[in-house]
Amino acid sequence: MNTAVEICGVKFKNPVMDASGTFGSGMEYSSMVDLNRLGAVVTKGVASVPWEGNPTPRVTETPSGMMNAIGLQNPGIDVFIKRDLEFLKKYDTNIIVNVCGHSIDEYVAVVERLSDESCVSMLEINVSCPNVRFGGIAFGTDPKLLGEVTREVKKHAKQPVIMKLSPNVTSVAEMAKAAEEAGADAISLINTITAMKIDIYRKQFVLANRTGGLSGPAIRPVAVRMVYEASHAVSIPVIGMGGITSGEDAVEFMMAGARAVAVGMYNFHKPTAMIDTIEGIEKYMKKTGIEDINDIVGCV
Amino acid sequence: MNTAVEICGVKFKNPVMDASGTFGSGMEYSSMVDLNRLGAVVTKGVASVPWEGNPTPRVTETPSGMMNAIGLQNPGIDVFIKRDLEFLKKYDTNIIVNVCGHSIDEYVAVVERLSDESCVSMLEINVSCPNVRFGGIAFGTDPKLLGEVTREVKKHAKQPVIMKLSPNVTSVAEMAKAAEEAGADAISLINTITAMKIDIYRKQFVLANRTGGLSGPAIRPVAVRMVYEASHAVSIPVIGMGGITSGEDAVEFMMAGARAVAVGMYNFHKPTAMIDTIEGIEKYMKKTGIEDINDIVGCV
Amino acid sequence: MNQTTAAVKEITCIADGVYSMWFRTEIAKEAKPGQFVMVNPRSEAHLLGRPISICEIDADRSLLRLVFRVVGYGTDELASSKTGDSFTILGPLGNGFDVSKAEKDSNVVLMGGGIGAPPILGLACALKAAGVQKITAVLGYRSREAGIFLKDEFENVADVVITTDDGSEGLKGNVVEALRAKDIAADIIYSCGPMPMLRAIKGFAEEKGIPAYISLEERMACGVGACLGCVVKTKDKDEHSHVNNTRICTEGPVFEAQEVDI
Amino acid sequence: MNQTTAAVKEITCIADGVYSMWFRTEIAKEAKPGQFVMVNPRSEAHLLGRPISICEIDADRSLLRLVFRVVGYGTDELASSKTGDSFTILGPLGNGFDVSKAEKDSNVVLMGGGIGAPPILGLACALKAAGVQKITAVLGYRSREAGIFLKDEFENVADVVITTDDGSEGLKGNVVEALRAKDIAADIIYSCGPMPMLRAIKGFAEEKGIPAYISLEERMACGVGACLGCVVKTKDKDEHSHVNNTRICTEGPVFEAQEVDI
Ligand SMILES: Cc1cc2nc3c(=O)[nH]c(=O)nc-3n(C[C@H](O)[C@H](O)[C@H](O)COP(=O)(O)OP(=O)(O)OC[C@H]3O[C@@H](n4cnc5c(N)ncnc54)[C@H](O)[C@@H]3O)c2cc1C
Ligand SMILES: Cc1cc2nc3c(=O)[nH]c(=O)nc-3n(C[C@H](O)[C@H](O)[C@H](O)COP(=O)(O)OP(=O)(O)OC[C@H]3O[C@@H](n4cnc5c(N)ncnc54)[C@H](O)[C@@H]3O)c2cc1C
Ligand SMILES: Cc1cc2nc3c(=O)[nH]c(=O)nc-3n(C[C@H](O)[C@H](O)[C@H](O)COP(=O)(O)O)c2cc1C
Ligand SMILES: Cc1cc2nc3c(=O)[nH]c(=O)nc-3n(C[C@H](O)[C@H](O)[C@H](O)COP(=O)(O)O)c2cc1C
Ligand code: FES
Ligand code: FES
Repeated sequence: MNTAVEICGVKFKNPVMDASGTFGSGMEYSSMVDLNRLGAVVTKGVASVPWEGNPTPRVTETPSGMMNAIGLQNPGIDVFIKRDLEFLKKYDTNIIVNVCGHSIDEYVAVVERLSDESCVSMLEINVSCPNVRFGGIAFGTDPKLLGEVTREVKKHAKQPVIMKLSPNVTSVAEMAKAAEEAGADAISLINTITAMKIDIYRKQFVLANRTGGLSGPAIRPVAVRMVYEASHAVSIPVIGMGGITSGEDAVEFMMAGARAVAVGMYNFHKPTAMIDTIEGIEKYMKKTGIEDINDIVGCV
Repeated sequence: MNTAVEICGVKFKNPVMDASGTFGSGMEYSSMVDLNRLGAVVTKGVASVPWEGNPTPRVTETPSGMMNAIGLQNPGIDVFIKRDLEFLKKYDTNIIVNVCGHSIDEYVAVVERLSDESCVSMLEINVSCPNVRFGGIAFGTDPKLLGEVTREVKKHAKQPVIMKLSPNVTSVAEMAKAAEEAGADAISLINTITAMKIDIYRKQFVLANRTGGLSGPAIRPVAVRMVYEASHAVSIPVIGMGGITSGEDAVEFMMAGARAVAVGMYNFHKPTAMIDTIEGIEKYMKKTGIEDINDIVGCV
Repeated sequence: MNQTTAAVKEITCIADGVYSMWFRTEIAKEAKPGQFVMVNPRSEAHLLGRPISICEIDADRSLLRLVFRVVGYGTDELASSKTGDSFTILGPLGNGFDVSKAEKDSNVVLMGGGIGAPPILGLACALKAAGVQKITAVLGYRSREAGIFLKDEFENVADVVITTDDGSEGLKGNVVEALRAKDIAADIIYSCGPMPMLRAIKGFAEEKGIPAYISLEERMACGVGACLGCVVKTKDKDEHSHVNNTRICTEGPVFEAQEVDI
Repeated sequence: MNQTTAAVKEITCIADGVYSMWFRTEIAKEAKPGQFVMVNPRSEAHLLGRPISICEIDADRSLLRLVFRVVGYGTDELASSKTGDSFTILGPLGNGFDVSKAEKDSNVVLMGGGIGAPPILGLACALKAAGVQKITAVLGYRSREAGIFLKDEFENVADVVITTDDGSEGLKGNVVEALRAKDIAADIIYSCGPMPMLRAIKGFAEEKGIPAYISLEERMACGVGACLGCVVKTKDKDEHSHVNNTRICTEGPVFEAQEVDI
């Protein structure tokens, strides 16, 4: 039985990773989750300098999901390389660094700093964070801007580049094509859907940022649809995410066209969610007699 | 305590109605729900001629929500006027007719047939059904087309016109403005979010139509955000919907900017959901000392 | 028709993955065989009611019997409930079987396939109560091992013929084969079961020129005719929809086989 | 730190809307006062764990006591559970109170406001066990009618001063007012309670030049430091985040009052 997949020449022992921002840099969960078992660890978004993020409250629960407006708080690329990469290097898994910025230059600065870090397997460019003004969402909702940032990042990147797409668009297929045409090596989706919750007794927004990104099982059907649309619009590999909780959910995304999948907010509900997902995929394969997981990619 | 609201000169005894397509023409639920208590009955989309709709399966459950791809099956405007309007006329409530079409001419044909029906308080133009090719979604995702259909409908409509917007767009504010500029009297949102579910054991789409529209509590935070954005972009009244289950949810939409609200798929879960919502709003007003429900509209 | 809270009076496992449940609910007073109820899961993440046919009705004591197979979340939750637990139930729904179509001296054949047998039991009781003399129930199951449920109850009110897919009990094969093999006289058929079986019965009834009433299934959202989720294609234009589609939850779930395009 | 299934051993209502619950779980073996657990609601529609402080620890018998007020869905679900029900719990989380900051002969003042009292009880027990002689617990409640919970347990291990908002029991006013009014000697303060109270304590401690350890709350998603949802502003740059924000779930929930910007 083969669960290994390959994306842009990078080998993954299985198609399961965390969704950026829901697993820190792996450190926080490493006492409960054996990082060696994961296809990859995708790190929390990192910028060229430390970011404070948004005021609190930053998170809230919603029906079968949650909203967040962290605002990409991060310690900056220097600390990240010294501490987080140093920590992750010890594990036998791929490292995918999620990159954020307020401008093309800021993205490029991070990408350049990482070019000598051979332990980094891939870069994921977050052009879709709905919680930071000028923090990506503009790049993620305008195909032209998306093309520009992709081209610039590609010029400086040593590692394969994944462009992470926003669901807050009329046509995700168009965005996927724009990324592919500009040279992206892969795409990942979906980031969170912009949402709002109001505390009717205090007559104010629940999140300090007013809006936040919706994630979790609630959005899974939207994510599956977008992964299907995007993967049918491009020929570069697609990493799918949005509400994955189990091996069965992961298989659903792969059948829709994803070559690999990421588990996001469900890690909070169940720290072993990724291990369960890996084992669930294997169980599904055994039950249905599938020899190679690659056979189900895009099979519907 | 005042729960009455006024939209385009039409008086509603309270701001609660059903979301089109989730309550038939009221007839089916009338043994369990006193239609006289509702602010309005919004009818299932009706076209100029009978529509067959999509093949089955047409509905499926999702986490805290459901997907549907009914495909706007309807008996056509002639039967509708003879049977459904005749039935609804007897009740002391507003009648809002939801109109669908494949082309501007088809919308106009229905609107014209209704121009003599004085019992119809308002028209709601569904330009956002994701389940019918050329059945509205194109009109609902392109501001220019939306403007065109709005202008044509307005030319022929005797009743105030509500344009029902799609959430499957990059900027719902832009769509709301397009509708307003073209003469819409009000807007309603959100229609369902395009989604997909795959049966991994049968390796096929769960819905015969492949995609379907996601609705229910799962999407409520997205709906609240869009109602907020739309109502801050225009000065015409907004009717809000998407996952409403209770008076508290209704109040949330009104605080986001909706002048009235509609209960959709939750009617299926609980036929008395609208009555609960009306009573819940009154309870909230009592508890918080609000005298006039209009005071909370857009208050955050 | 009403949505009420119903308390579990008794729950038993009667075959592999098949449960029998008695609910105390006023819905029993209105219900008739072949109608169904929508049972809401208790989890807030699962919002659609689960359509389950009414198996037996004890109107006097306000009791309804449901018999179901565990296939997913909702039926699993139902199966793991205990006496005293309560569920929100909407019903009775649908048209039900029309007992009056059977003359007292007709040869009435009831055909139930697997989890299609339960609604047929309620019908058998009602036919018997209506004075119908000759009732034959042909019941198809997977295998003896998987469980031959409701047999005893059927034997109280009908002549029973059992078939299994593997021949481990009764005749080997499907119910229509049994009908032919045993040359059972049939003036009218009532049936519920999987689609291939219903198609075979439709063919059989057409061939013999007898009426066959079949109970259909489809994914449902409202259960009351409002959402148009549960339609089946029809031979003629449907009176309500004005297209060749009719609502299973309202005009059905029981149809005369020749009227529907299955 | 681990996520495990914990069974309810005992649940009692100890004041208006306030419940005390003993859970059987191995987490008790590692836990210390001031730490907390994340209790997952059982409904699939509610996916975030609810942070609840550890009130008492019986490591030998693997028992943890949680005391909580019903304010919304999760606490309501917890409150309506029964002995034997099981919940998924993640813990122990956070730093907890550092008992070693208190000398044996220090005048230790514990201040608990309302539902902030429970974690302080566990601390009082631990201080007592560590040989601290002079422990005064100043506990603030709404009113006698709403309930003065945990008073007896505190009296076993500390001198207790009660205050109520309405003066219906003990002193009228807040806990800091009581501290001043009674002129209670304080070399060190540990506290948990609503934000206005913690701010007053921070001011008091600064004025007196004594250390005050306060336990903070914020909305949490992960509870383990991964999501950065639960931060509080800090005076200095935080060592982990490299900005003036620190994680309450990991670097806290207990902070020296002067370090945080509340
Ligand atoms: C009129 C009618 C009467 C029925 N009577 C019985 C009965 O007496 N005993 C019995 O065991 N089963 C009966 N069924 C089938 C029963 O409704 C499904 O097995 C049940 O809904 C499955 O729910 P689940 O949550 O366990 O499965 P899941 O797969 O988790 O359900 C997911 C969704 O699909 C729907 N669904 C899944 N299977 C079916 C199906 N076969 N038909 C309709 N909806 C389905 C569910 O209602 C739910 O909305 C009947 C169906 C209909 C339409
Ligand atoms: C470290 C820590 C320790 C705590 N210890 C206790 C305790 O010992 N006893 C006690 O009664 N309460 C305690 N709380 C508060 C408790 O977490 C909330 O009352 C509880 O989460 C409310 O959940 P709910 O589902 O009932 O309310 P809902 O309003 O339905 O919850 C909705 C969401 O908001 C979150 N939330 C709501 N209020 C709070 C709050 N005050 N703090 C953090 N999250 C909140 C919930 O966790 C949930 O994610 C503590 C909070 C923290 C952060
Ligand atoms: C708390 C939180 C923080 C996140 N931070 C990031 C981030 O830094 N960069 C990024 O690209 N996506 C971020 N995301 C988005 C997730 O990676 C993922 O795309 C999204 O949550 C959908 O997956 P899910 O539904 O499984 O959570 C974050 C999501 C959450 C919930
Ligand atoms: C079964 C079903 C049928 C629907 N049919 C229509 C329709 O005919 N016309 C229309 O404008 N919207 C239709 N809608 C969309 C709803 O009116 C509403 O916009 C949407 O479901 C969001 O509300 P909810 O989350 O409360 O269900 C339909 C929705 C459902 C679930
Ligand atoms: S289930 Fe809604 S019409 Fe039948
Ligand atoms: S709750 Fe996630 S970092 Fe504290």
